[in-house]
Amino acid sequence: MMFVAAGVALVVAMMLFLARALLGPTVYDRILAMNSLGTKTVLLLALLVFIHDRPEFVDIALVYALVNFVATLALLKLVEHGRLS
Amino acid sequence: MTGAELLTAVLLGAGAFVALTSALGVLRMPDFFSRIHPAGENESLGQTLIIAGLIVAAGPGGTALKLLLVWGFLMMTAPAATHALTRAAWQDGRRPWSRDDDGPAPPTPPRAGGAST
Amino acid sequence: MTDRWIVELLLAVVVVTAVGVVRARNLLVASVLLGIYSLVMALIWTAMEAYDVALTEAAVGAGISTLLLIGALIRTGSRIGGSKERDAPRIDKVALAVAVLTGAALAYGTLDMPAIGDPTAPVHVHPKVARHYIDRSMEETHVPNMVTVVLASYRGYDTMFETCVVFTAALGVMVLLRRRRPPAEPAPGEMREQAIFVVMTRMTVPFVLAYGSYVITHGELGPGGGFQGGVILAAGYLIYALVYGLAAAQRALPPRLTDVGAGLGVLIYAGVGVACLLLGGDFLAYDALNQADPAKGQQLGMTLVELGVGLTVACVMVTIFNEVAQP
Amino acid sequence: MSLLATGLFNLLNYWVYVSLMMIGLYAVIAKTNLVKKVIGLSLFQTGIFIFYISMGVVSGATTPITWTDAERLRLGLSRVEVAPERAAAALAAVEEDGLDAARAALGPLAPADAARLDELLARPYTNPLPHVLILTAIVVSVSTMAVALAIVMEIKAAYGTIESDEIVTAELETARAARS
Repeated sequence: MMFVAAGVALVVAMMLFLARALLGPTVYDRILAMNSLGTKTVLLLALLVFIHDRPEFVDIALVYALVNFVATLALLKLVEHGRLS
Repeated sequence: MTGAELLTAVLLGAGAFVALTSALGVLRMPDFFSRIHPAGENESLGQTLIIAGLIVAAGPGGTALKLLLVWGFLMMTAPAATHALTRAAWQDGRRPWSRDDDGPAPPTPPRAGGAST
Repeated sequence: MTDRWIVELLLAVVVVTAVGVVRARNLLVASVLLGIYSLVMALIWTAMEAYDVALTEAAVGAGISTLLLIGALIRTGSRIGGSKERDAPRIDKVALAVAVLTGAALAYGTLDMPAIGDPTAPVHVHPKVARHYIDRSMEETHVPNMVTVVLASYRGYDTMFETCVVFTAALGVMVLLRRRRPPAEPAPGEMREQAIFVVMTRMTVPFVLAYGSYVITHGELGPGGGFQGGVILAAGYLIYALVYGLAAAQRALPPRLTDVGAGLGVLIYAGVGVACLLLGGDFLAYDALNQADPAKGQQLGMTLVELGVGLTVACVMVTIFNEVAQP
Repeated sequence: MSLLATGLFNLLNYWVYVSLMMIGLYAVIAKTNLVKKVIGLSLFQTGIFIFYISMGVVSGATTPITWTDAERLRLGLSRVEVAPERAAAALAAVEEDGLDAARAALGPLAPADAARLDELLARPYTNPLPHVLILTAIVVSVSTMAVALAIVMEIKAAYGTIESDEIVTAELETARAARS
């Protein structure tokens, strides 16, 4: 039950971050919101696995924590250097 | 309710509180540089509290180890990304907003130039 | 479903994000929002108990698809502005009418669908499909993850051609974009000279590669398999290439190797099928690989097939990135 | 009104899938920018993914990765009030003789506890088939998106623009020049 409550709180927090991502106004605000949303997603993925009583499959959260960095890195490379190579 | 469950509930509750307040901060702060502060709080303290709560709930074992790895990676990547983002914004010519310079209203950032919206 | 609330909130979030993606004037903004869209999708899959799908979405959506869009923005020169201004605030009435009418027809069609979660819905009770997979896969193969069993064994033929599609996509991108120019070295002051990125790369990339290999080989026990593991392996390469530059990454993993690897994976998959034929079984009927203990044969066949899929997917993703990212 | 209420409860996922598909369709028709059209196609695709996975959902079910009786029982015992020695006997019995023997070894429970335990022990699996189809579809969709974007890049190289209306105009002008 407490997992569900924490999960709903996280979803509400994600909605607020989403509002920031939609409002902008600069692209940096949006990337910041996306990055924070990524962290929230990792936590919510871990929580959901506990809510479903199968905590041994927390691998999904681990994969997300590992891969989430790629998108931020690529966006930074774009806004700073204007290329991917 | 056992002691471990109580500890989990307290940690998760604190983590959810941090998550909500930091989200509010990111939504309400006036400009990009001030928004970084609540976001950073979420990425370090908020995630530590929630993952600590989950580790207590999982008990010792493989799941706790995986959660520790998740924590370690988030602790490494999220602050680094925030740092790099701030650096990129600074080099793009953005400066923190302050009340003395611009009066009470937050400045609307210039529409042209750089990669701005 | 105690977490029904979470699913419904997330579904609302995803629709709002989709509207935001379409309304965004700037293509860079649209791709950031699409990244958010995909991470909410990963949450929805987890909340609906589809862990393998969530793992795939987490690996693909977070990294590769955002990266592809960014590459496309750079190559089409539409970094700033993107869609023209006149495109944004105006609502195309004809398109809206078409969408609303089609949507209304589809929504009318859903009224006859069984309720969400109804265990007596036709999809759940067919004795030769879902029921067979759920009730008999453990005794036929001794593999706990039913998704992997269905993917690699019961519907192995299907998956083989899915792998071929992925391989063909790489061929298409190569034919369209490959140029015989070595990529430029990064200029001074770029990411590889910033200590924070270098340290991050050194610490994460080995772990990402190790974890990708683990996901490929342990798809039988938990969520994972060739598709997910292959994408994670490719993500390791992407982090390296983004920080150290494409030239350094291509020295570490020459494109010639990934070209061969992409084809080799499909060959391994088909080769397992041919091996089954030669040993007297049907194509991709892994029982033939170990006559004494068919379950062992099934496990061997699935492991080999997943290895082939993982190799192809990893090499294809690396190839696509190489072609899209080159200047 | 009751139709709306039951629909919201039973069919919400399907309605979300319809909305996502239509948002994607609108983008494909209305936006002139080709990258935007590709994005619209990918939204359309994810709508279909939601449709498939929603069909696979079973109320109260768990993910289709085998959950042995012993694991279920161990988790269940941590949630109910039961004497430790009877719990140990039940865990021993489930390894030897299966679930029924374990329930017998457990003896009588409080009605609420018994119901909770039985629900956990009887939890079905969600349908694995849609998961398989969509898992491969996600990887295929990113590959096909790469091909689509590669084509857009070549269009940009050939026409100098990625706005579909400008491409049509350029084509018309070429055709007119060829005729005269």
